[in-house]
Amino acid sequence: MSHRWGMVVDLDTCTGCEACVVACHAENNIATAGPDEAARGRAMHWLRVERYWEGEYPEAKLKFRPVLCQQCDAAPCESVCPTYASHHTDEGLNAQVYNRCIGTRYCANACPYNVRFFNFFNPTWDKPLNLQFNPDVSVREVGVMEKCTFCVQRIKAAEITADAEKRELKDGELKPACAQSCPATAIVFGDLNDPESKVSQLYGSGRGEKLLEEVGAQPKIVYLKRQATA
Amino acid sequence: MRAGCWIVALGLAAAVSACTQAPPPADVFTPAHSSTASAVQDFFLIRPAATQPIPFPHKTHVEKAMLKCTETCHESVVKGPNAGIPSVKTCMICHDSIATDRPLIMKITNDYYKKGIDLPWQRVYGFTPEVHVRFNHAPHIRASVDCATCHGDIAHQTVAERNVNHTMGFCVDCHKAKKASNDCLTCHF
Amino acid sequence: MSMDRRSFIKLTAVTGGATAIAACTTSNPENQLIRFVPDEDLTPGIAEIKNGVCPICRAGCGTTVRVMQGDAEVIRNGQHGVMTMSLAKKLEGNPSHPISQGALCPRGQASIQATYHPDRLIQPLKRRGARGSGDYQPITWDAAIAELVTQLDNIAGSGPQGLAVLTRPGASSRHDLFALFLEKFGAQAPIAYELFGDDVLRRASAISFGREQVPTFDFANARAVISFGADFLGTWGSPVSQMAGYAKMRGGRPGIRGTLIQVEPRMSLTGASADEWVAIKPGTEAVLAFGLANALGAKGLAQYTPAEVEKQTGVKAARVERLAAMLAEMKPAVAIIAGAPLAQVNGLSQALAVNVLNTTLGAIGAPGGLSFTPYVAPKRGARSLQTLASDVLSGKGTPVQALLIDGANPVHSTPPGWKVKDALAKIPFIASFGSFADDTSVMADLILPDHSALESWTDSRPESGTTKAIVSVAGPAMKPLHDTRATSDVLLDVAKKLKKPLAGMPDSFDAMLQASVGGDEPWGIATKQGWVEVKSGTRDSGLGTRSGSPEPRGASKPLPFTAAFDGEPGQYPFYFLPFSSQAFLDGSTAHLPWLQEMPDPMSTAMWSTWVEINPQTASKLGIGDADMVEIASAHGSIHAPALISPGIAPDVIAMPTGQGHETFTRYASGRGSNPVKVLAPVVEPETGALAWAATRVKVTRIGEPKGELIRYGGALREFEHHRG
Amino acid sequence: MTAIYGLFDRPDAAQRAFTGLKRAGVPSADITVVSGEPFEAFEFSHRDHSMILFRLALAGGIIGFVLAVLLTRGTELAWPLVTGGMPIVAWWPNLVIIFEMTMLGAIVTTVVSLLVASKLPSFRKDLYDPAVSDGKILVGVPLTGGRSEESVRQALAVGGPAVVKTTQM
Amino acid sequence: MSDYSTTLTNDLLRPLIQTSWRFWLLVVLLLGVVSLGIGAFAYQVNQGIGVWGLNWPVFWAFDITNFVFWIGISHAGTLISAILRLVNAEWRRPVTRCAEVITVFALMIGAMFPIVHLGRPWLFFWLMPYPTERQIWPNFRSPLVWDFFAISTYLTGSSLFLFLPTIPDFALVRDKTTGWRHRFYAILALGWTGTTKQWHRLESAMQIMAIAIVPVAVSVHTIVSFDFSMAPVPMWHSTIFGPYFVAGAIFSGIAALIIAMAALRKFLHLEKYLHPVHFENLGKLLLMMSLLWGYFVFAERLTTWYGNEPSEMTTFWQTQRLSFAPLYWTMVTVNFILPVTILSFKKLRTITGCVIASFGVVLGMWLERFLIIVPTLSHKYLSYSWGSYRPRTPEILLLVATFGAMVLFYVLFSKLVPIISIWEMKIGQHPQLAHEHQTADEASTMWRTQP
Repeated sequence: MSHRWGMVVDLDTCTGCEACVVACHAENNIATAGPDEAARGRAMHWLRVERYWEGEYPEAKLKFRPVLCQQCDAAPCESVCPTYASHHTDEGLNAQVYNRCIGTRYCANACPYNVRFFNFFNPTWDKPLNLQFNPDVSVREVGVMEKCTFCVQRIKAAEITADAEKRELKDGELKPACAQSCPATAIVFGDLNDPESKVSQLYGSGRGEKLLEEVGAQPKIVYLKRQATA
Repeated sequence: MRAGCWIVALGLAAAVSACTQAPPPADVFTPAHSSTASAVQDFFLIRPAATQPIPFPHKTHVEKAMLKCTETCHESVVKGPNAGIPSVKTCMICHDSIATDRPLIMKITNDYYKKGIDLPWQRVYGFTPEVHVRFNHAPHIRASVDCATCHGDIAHQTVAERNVNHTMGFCVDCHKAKKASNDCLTCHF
Repeated sequence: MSMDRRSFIKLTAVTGGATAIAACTTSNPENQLIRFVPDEDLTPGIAEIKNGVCPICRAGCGTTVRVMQGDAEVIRNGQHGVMTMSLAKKLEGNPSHPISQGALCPRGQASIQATYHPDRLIQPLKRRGARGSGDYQPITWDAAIAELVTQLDNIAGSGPQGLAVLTRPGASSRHDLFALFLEKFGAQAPIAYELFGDDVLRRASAISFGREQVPTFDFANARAVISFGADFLGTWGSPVSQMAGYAKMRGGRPGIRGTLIQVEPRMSLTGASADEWVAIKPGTEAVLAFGLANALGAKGLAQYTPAEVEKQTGVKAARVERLAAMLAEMKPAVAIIAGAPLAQVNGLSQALAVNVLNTTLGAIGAPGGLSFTPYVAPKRGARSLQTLASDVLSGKGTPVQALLIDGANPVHSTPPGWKVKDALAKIPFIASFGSFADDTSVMADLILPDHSALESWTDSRPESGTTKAIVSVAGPAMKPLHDTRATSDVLLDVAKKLKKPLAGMPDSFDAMLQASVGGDEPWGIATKQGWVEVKSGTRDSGLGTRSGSPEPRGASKPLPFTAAFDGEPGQYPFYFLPFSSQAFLDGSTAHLPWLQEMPDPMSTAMWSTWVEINPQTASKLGIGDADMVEIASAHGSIHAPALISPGIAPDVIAMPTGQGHETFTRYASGRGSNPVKVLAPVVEPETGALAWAATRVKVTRIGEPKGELIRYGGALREFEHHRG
Repeated sequence: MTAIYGLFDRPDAAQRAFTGLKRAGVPSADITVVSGEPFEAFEFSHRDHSMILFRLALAGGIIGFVLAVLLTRGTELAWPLVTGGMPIVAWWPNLVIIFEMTMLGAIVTTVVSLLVASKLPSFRKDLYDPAVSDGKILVGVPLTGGRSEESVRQALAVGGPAVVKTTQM
Repeated sequence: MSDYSTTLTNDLLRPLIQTSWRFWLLVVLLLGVVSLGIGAFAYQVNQGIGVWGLNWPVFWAFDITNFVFWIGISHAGTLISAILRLVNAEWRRPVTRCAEVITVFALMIGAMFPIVHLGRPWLFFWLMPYPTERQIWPNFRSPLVWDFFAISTYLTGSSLFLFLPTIPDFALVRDKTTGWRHRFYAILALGWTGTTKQWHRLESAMQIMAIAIVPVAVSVHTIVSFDFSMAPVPMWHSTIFGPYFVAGAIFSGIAALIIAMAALRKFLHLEKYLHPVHFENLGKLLLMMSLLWGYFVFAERLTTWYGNEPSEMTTFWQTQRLSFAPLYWTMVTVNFILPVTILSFKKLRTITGCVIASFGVVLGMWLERFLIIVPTLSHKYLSYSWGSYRPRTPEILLLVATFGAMVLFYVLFSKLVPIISIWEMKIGQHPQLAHEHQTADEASTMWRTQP
């Protein structure tokens, strides 16, 4: 059975602690821009926790929303890419093929969620920080786009293992770094083609809403609304 | 022909900075090329041939010693992504008793093993970083792809040479033939 | 017909340019260094999962370490070369661990960078230049240890009381070893200092429940939680286990969703997740607690009527009643107090008041309430850091001849009034075991750098966050990268080498660890799963004899019930509220680049500090967004960019701790400013803990934004319809 | 082979010479008229009216169209990759390419056929005189088919006063 | 030969033969400017485009603005001259060539930017369809690939459209010159003699080209507008963009043409051929386009405002009232208020007047493209991800260099090629035909009436 990877984020339990943000950096060899470049707006966070204030003191409220690549089924970033560097896989992933990317940045402009990031320079790491690199993930160079991959390296590894053991993937056996790190287990990842999977169950639950659904990109991440006081 | 002009322009722009551009500082890791010249070399797929510390005779080990590639020296090839190049320790498993009188073996033993220094083997195959290929040997072995398919007849060569040119076309054709996935994410991520 | 890239380029007639460059030959950078024979047998590309213990805070989370083969540049017997070795790649929460439960907080995730930090101290150093200059010369370990031994021998002669040890609070065999060493040496127990210590809370638990310990809260089964300033989802206590509990409280039980009420004058990360955020006048939390307890029917608190509460706290009487009603209806409910409310001169009274509320709620030892983790508390000395400093400066008592610093950084995290730096300057000999040169360890004469947590045996005895008595234990996940040595081994070595060797020291550190978990069988479990439940030598989880009551008992002198703030209200109109930064805590993780670049959840600030100001206040003072402001108290002043936030009371000025290090690696040195530097040296009288929230300040705009505040996020609110 | 030509100041003079030559029995195909600017008004220039270029352009357009269809559809099927949830062969976007290549086909064929039709580029010696660039109009005939120089000179004289030259070509 | 033709020939050949030191000075200066741009590009290739002011989320700014702007300018020549040829407007004769030249060079400059703006410019050829061992082709769904095809077609077309009618003039120059010039122009003339047959083929070819080039020109700027309107992004995803861009392109094109003609008239002393009436006519055309542009802007803005779609309104107010308002209202002034006021009055519709208006329009149209790109990108949907943009030296140098390059190309061209089509001017002197086919005698009599 072919997979269709999806994610559910529970905004009611997300505390905005940003464990997922750091976990993502650690897993995916994401470069640290440094203060100067960060000040120019070139910090790269494949996963960001958006915070929005509501109301005024003393009734002020704050809401968090982790935003990462929504792995859209009708992804605007894909059709505008002249080289197929951004395209859709049969497992529903929105692929970013670094070696095929020539850096038009068109995909980033077309993306309604601004979840794509560009290597304006060759990234640098002060040695020996580079020894922490995840060898299963490319280190991107100057001029290429990058973005959340749903930790495709973990997906591939899990599939290869399951294949070697001649079995199907089990639900929850495979988690992207963000989901794995979340102390409030607010991020659930899984196979939407498997009706039994936790993610499919939550997908169905009434609380779900998709981000900027009106844009029509058919995002694959469902956000469970924040609940009111019981 | 705009294309041509532009490459020339780029080429010259590069040429200007080729010898001038300072290599990145040693205490910093970066995917950047050490110099524009090396960048251009990679661009034109020019790769220096590997130079090995000693002329390792694959032939002898396979034919005379009857060693199996995937069992003795490259055993991790069946487990995971990398075939792995054996360290001098692996050599000494046999060679602290076998053929110890040969000059090369003595060289390995005295100049390397005893000094705690490993043999600086150079990779013969392998991809440049900018092609972003995440190749995994194990599944290919499980799909019973013969080593020779991609590495040529190394078993009967002395020093390993790049017999097969691992272009993308080479991979894609085989994947098509074997009905393996041709999705970009199969190899590039 | 098909062509590869090369022939295509030829086709487009570039050969001119190409050859021009090909003329410039390049050397193949590969294999210029010699390779050492690896001393481990590794499978390339295959990950191995090992256990670890998170070194960042006292929570003692169990971690798993993803280890893979890699090529590291190392120095082996003076030779620089490449070595194929196993390297830690990623930290995760240990799924079997009762506290981390498979997850990890951002600081824990980032702690791996400490191992690979470019500014790690990679060999023993001896001071060459003046103290604080950071001018050191490398020496061998033999020389370093010899130096330490001679110094200690001198003291042993003149008076062993002259040796002092400064550590961070915590319960682990490492702490025990230091304590043991001092005990055998004949000196006082180690001094543990931490800016955001919980001594007041412990004392309150001791007084009310007979347990000098931080309570463990059963959020998972609570229906209502009222938190007085406790940032338990962010930085306080055992965040990971508390977040796990919180998640269950919210969504773990079908049909039931627990409510969180957060009482604090500045919205913390926890406040952001709260259903009700109650802004309260700083230092009056106790009044609200008593008010609620009274409304819930506690005896002897009749004077705390809602009206009275409103008068003192600024929380509307109606709201007090509503909150009380909620707590009464939503059982089980629990109250929790920590952080700023306890960092007041009346901190202990406030904690006791909340204990009363908890008693009234029937939350003591009940499911959905609070209990105590069975655990062995580390030995605590009578002497506090403050007294040490004043003694050194005034020459009172036995003069401190030598100071050993293990991880603590008081120069950065003590108020100027304590004069810790001056005191250190007067101590004849200081040795530091830290892996980094920080504000404090640059004062050291001798630095004996420790392995990183991933390179050494580590353990931790969590004080709270679980109902079981456990020890988290882990062996080294990887071989040392540098010429460092495990501090525990150094101590044991020194103990042997002393002129009068210390008797009764364990033979080795892992032997000591093994003993601490109680024998071989638990040790087997521990080394397998990364933690083990310990039976022997721990106090039970039951409560002491005393139960909470309005009149605090057991306090040596009468406690102040109302808060007092340092600084004339007229001259210093604002309460100053430093708060523990989500990225850096008190600053001990400011050297990790990932955390520097992690956008703060609330302000989205990266690589910077900021001052949170209420919009009305800002406009009154003519302060614009990101303008530079000066925060001045009677004890000092600092500059920082203003961040205008709706989540803070108009009479409160808040600022995150963690930045403003003078010395702390290339990433943190001289970055931002340190709020502790304006704090008054006020302490909670009973415990002597620093009352870091009891200072008043004045704020003045000093200039335009000059890029000091780097923010990741754009607009403050969603769907902003600017119409000019 | 020799040719003989006269240079006239005005197109009407040239026209008269042209008529004269025809009366002298020279087939109009043999008569070359060369001028520095086109003279649509005169009969001598009506000879060469033709729609051939238009037809060729159309053909070129069709070739471009076919190539475009083959290129787009062919390459899309050669390695089917989904983008933006669109079909593998997405006709509407392809139409853009098809249109451009059709036009390119038409334009290029036009130019090519122009050059071919008007024998350009040609660097062999044609019946020509630089005086044409001074506004003179050249009317000339090759001396073939037993045509006598005299008869031609007389015929050209009909055009009125003119410089008459013989040349080798 | 009539005196008119003689003076015409001499006047137009003079620039080709006589060269003053001022010319060389100008060329050197312009080369300096251009090399600045090339240097900036080399630096960018070496360092990465981080040397520009781009950031997250503003990934396009000056680069694509320049691209759209120059492609827009290119709509001056070929399109106008083709239309004027088709309607056979007599006054076109001195105008067409200097217009077509603008097209060719503006296109060359504009077409550089899709390459210059790449993160990895050395891989630009992946935009072209060519068989590779990778067995992968361009994605024909991408507007950038459409751009590649449209621009190459348009560039080929308009270059030939410029070249064909110059062949007879090359022949003329060939005969009028000696030495290296003679040999040089002999090659360019391709051995053109001017037989009646050649003239016929040339004219029908020009007619076909004129017919073909018009739809191509329209398609080119429509496709350029698709670069934006195909993205589901506030204020980009709009059906009006096609015509809006084409109109804007012609608008800026005419302005550029007027400036170029005024310069030629002054520096090459072509007062005899470029009369005030030409500027008058072009001025009217510019006025019309200005009104049309105003109409489009009005329509676009009003629709957005009524639609009141939150994400669009964000960008909308950014340009109307907030950070980008100063630029926006400058654009409206120089694109609409200024030209309309100047050009509506016959008194002001002088050469100077037209030139002033044109400069305004050129500036305004650059701003328009900038204001389409940056405010939208910096305020796209999720307000957490909003950003800002500030240009840095390299991209400013590039912008300046493009103008330098344009002038340089133009100067060199007018030095090598008669900037006014001589033979077409001569035809202009022919008496008008009564009707198409007539007998030799009729023609002759009519010709006899000529002075």
